[in-house]
Amino acid sequence: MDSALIPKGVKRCPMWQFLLGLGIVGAVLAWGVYAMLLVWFKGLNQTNMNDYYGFALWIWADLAVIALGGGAFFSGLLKYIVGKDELKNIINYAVLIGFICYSSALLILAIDIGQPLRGWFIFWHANVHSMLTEVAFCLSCYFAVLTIEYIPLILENRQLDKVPFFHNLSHNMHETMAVFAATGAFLSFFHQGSLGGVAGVLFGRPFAFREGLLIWPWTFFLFTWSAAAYGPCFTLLITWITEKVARKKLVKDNVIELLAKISGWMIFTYTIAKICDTTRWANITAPGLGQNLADFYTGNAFYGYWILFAEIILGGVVPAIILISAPLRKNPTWRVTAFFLGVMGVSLNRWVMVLQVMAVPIMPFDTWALYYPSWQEVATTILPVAYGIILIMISYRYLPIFPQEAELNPIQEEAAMAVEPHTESVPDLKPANA
Amino acid sequence: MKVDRRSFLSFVIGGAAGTALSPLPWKLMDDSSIWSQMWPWTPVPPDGEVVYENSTCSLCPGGCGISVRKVDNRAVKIEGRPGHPVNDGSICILGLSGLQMLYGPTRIKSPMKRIGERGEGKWQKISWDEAIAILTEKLTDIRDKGEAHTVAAIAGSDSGTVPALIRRFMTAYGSPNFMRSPSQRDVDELAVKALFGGDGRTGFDVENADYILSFGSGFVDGWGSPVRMFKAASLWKEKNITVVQVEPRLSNSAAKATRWVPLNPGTEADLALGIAAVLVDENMLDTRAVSGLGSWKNDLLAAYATEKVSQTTGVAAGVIVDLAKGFAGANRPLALCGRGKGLVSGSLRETAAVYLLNALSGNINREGGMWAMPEADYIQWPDVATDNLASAGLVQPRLDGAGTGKYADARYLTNRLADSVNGGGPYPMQALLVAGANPCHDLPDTQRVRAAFARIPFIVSFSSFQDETAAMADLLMPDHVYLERYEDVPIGAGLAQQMIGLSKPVVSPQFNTRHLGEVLIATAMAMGGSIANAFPWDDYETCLEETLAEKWDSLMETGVWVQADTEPVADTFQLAGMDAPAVQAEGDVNSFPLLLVPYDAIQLTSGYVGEAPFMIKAVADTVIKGTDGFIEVNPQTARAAGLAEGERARLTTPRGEAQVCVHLFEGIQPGVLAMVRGLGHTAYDGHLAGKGVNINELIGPVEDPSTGFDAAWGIRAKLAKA
Amino acid sequence: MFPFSFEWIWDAGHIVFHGGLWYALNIIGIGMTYCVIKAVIDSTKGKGGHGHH
Amino acid sequence: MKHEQTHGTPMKYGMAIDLDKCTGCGACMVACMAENNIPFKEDESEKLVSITWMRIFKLSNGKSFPDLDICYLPRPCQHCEGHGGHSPCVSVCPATATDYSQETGIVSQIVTRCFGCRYCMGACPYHARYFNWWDPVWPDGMEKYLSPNVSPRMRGVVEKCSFCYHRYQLAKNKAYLNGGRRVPEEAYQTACTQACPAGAIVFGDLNNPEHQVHQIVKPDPDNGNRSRNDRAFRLLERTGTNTKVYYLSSREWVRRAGDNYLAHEKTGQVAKLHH
Repeated sequence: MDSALIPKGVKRCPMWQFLLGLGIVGAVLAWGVYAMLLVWFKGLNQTNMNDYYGFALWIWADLAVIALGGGAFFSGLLKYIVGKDELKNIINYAVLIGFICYSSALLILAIDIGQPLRGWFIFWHANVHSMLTEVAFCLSCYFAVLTIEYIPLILENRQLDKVPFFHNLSHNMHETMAVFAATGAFLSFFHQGSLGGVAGVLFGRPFAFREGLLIWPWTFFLFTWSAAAYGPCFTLLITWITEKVARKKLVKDNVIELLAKISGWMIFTYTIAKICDTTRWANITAPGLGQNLADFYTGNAFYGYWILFAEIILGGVVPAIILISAPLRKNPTWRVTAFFLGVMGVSLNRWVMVLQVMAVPIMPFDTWALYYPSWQEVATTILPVAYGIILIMISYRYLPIFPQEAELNPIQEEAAMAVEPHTESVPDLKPANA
Repeated sequence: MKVDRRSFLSFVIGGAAGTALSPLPWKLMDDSSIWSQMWPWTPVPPDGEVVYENSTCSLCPGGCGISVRKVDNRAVKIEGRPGHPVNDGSICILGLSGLQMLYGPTRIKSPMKRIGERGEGKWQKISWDEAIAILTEKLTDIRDKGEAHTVAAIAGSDSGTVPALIRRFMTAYGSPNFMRSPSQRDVDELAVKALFGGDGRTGFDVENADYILSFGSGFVDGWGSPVRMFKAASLWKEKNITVVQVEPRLSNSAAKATRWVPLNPGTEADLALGIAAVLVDENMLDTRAVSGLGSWKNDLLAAYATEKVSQTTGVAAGVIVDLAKGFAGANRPLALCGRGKGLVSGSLRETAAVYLLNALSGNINREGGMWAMPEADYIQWPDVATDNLASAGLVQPRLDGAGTGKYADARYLTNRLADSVNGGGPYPMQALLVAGANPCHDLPDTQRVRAAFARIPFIVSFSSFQDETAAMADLLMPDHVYLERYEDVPIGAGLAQQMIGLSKPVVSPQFNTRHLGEVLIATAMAMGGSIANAFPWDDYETCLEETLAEKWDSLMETGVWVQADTEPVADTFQLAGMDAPAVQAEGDVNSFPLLLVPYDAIQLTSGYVGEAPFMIKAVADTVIKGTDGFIEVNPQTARAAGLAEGERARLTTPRGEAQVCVHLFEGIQPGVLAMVRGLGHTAYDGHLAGKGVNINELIGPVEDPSTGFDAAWGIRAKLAKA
Repeated sequence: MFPFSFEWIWDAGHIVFHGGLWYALNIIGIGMTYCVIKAVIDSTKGKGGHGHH
Repeated sequence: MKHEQTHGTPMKYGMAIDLDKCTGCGACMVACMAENNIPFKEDESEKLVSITWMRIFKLSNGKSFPDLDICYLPRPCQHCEGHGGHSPCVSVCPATATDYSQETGIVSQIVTRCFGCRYCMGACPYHARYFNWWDPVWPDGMEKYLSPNVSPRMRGVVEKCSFCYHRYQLAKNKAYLNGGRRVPEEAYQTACTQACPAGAIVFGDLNNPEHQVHQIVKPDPDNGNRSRNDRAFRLLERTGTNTKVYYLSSREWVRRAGDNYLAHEKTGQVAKLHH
């Protein structure tokens, strides 16, 4: 039915299967959209946020998707600037995941602010001292870069590519991609860092506050670093999931292992830096403000020392060791475990830097404030996930995302020709594979 | 024209680019942000000429001067009036909330008659003429049957021209049953009569005292004239004088005191007499003003030996001696009594014992001491010439029994009203007029009060608000609120001076309400005869102006009139009232192992008006959360009952039971529970109704055998997991 | 964002921040303009389309 | 943090709140609500979504009966100066909707420019900032008492105590009309100060030695504006927020409750201020 749009040399699931999958995810999306409209029309009273939790689930989701989307800028940096050419086989997918992550982040921000119609004041009346201003500018600019990186991929669709202008545009954009990638890396460095700075500059909150370099607190650098380290983990994890769903190999192991190894070393160095930072904070910064670790990790029902362990050891040291060690890295089970732990670790870090910051009492006579999200918050947070899946489904079906797919999954031309009309009438009992 | 794919795409892309580059999106973006800055549903208060109007607040007996800021004809803010002798520019939380009452949706906006079942809330708006006609007809009917005495009236106060008009109306009509909401004023007046031999009240020169011994008086919880007391408490801090607060619970007053002496609830009189005994024993007294002490000394020493008092009160013997020495050692010591805000009539024994301490320290009618103030006497109206029907009614006994037999000394025993109506009285009540009072919420044992109200065939409420009593009425004749009317406000409330404040209409009446004074005059006119003759004024304002006579001009100008020199009731203190038995808490210790005591909070009103939304907003979440009301429990007691902070529990007393939430509080003795007074409204709107528990549902009046007054300070209780 | 906004001041913070911002914006803008113009020129020259690379 | 045109020495409005006198009665809270058109809902017992520019905290010494002691602490916006006007909230607001005035030392909040990101709320350790989670709705008729001096805020923006800035503007206009250059002490007082029945709040210019607040606080500019009064302390002084609301208490446990201390540290003895 849509075979004319499907890239040459690859096989895709039948249309009905595709639509069924789209329908299921679309239902989740609709639920999220309903919650989003509730929030927009009725206001933020639809959430469980309060005056102690001005930042909550959404900001965590924002920070987390931006960290996880860091795979795009970092693989771009590695491919276009450092010159790791093998990565061209995964860069498309990294860009797509990045695009999804960043567009999701912008959408969540648009839901999160109390006056979305005035959201553009952040640009118009920019306060250059605010980390959030820096985030907003760099985020939007980098989103533009990601769009620029994603456009050629769209233009490579079999039909669009037939249009000479689109073909040339795509070609030219590929040619200049290094410039965009460099700009993207520059912008990413700042907005990832600024997101770290968001918590680090809160000098009224000893739990979040960090000293630093010039105007940037240490969290600035830690966030950039961790995004570069864990972003590829997420790209690889999603690639692995896609392969499982598509039931075929899409990227060659050497590419996966290269990126996994780089990610491993990045996580390793990041974790050392994070341990240094935590040690300094626990022994110098916080005590200088009259607080110690017990003030932050005891006296409440949820936040205990376990969270430090889970973030730094389980989410840092363990995946770093797995990915650095060649035998473990080459073992798919271990490797995927490491990806999963890494993603968990960085997400937990973002959680701590948003939610725990809000939870810890600061004035000695204040109390811990715990929070759980409302269904509207949960739905609007799942909304981007559904949107991401849909975008991946469509992109995978119609765009040549994985350059190695055809080579890894050769199909006989005649068989394909014979099968295609057939599948339209006979129900395929196999599960959906796209 | 053939549209091919290429030209279509060009059209779409070109169109999008063109729109984006045109000013349109930018203009829309800007417009939407401007629109979001002035949403039509967010009110924009109109500007106008600003003026300040001076008046007097009568929301509590405090009598503060207020200055109301107006923008054109809207009152926008109430502030304290600078230079006023009571509050000098300061104001309390209740006074500040007045405009929410003035403009609030729970005002009764017109006279109304009941058309549904009683309490059902179905009303029909009627005209004032019709309302007065209904009232006149009903009252005439009863009177013509020779049953004028079966009509009763309850007012919030008995001083000032409006209560005097009600009383005069009752007299001319022929009923002895004028009543006043109970308060510590009851026992205070009785004590002044018993101890000083004349009619009056006490006044306390708190500003000039240099040692304060307070027996549970909430000097920063709304006792006396609240703002004046707040100021005094700060003055005490500045002068660094010793303030001792004796009470079972760490109230805000206890926390402000230099020293908090917790004692067993209800044993204040014992402690006061124990201290008196130490003073006598150690001869640390000034007996000049006390008569009859000689023979009584030995009885006192025998009955109140320090060790014994220590056992009764739970206060260490050393502390009792300490307090006695501190009190005697000060130049101008002053002892205060009346628990919390003084909302309960109280025990004569306790009051007399505390006043005795003042007498023994020689501070009667002295600077920094306790004054026996005479009653204000500016209302000099000719006596009512009663006709036969009235005279016959007036000689009947009162429904509450006050003034006769064993209650000879009591003026009003409003606490006995419910029992009287429920069958214990000399005759049934046929009609009740209620003004400035909300007995269906404020009287103890509310269930019984409501049962009594259900039996009264005809009830008229003059309330400005849809309160619990108005809900039980048959006829609503809403009064103006204080910001809409003229009224004299005689200020008692523990002041050591005679003062009258003037309330002036700050804004014109917001609804179809009418001044109670006017309604009384109009009704009297309609009833005619001797009743009409008793009201020789054209309207209330004339009555007020004539009554205040030479004070009128200065009151109009300054808003307050202060009597230069007041002759005290008497200078000699006669011993009396202290041999009465102690008032015990109701209930059996075995079934009810705990004690429940009410406490007063300044964030809640002390009178008949319901709390404004602002006040409820200032109440802590450990007092009300959602609609749950809290009780304070010592953690030890809570642990024994298996209860944790915030947990729901069932609180049972001999009078009732309620679901409450537990708030752990180390400021209360184990075994004692405390609950704030004033919550649990069933009337008013969602900003107030249903929040917390009305402690009056759990507590009943306990009669002081020597006076008949309600002297309940608590009730036995039990607490279990809900 | 622009010097005519009333909160704008000519201090180091504004210059560095907005300098960086406008620099990045310009690169993106110029880069894209270049790509589009070149694509238009290439297309008029008859390059691109089916099978070409 | 824009430097405005100022005549003469800049003012630094601040407060001294005597906790020995404060009774926790709530008059300041309600005076503030009435003055500043603060909305209310049917249920205001959920304090984390209840707008109270002035809020009273109840402090306890943590002891058991009968040694328990309590103290109330009214908390308006502390109008932090931070370092050179970089108060925690001003420096984080992305849209310059809150600003530190070098002329008055007042931290402003421009609600029509705020787009509700709530970063400032996260930055403020005093929880002095409140978000309008709901549209403000006054019960029928009650909108009559709204003051034209302070616009009611729309849903979705952050608001906070302004030290009754509109009163400053009125007083300033009046002073200029009368030919004076400066606003006299008594001409500009906040609603809470004016209402407080205990007289616990003293408000004025901390820079002006003639003002009572200066005489009480005796700020030490060489030591981060710390007070030279032994009874005085500031909330979380160690974080370097450099607040302009000073508290006074004769009780050490109260002064210690105003800041975080490690077990061995002495109350008020931590010399080094952060930043």
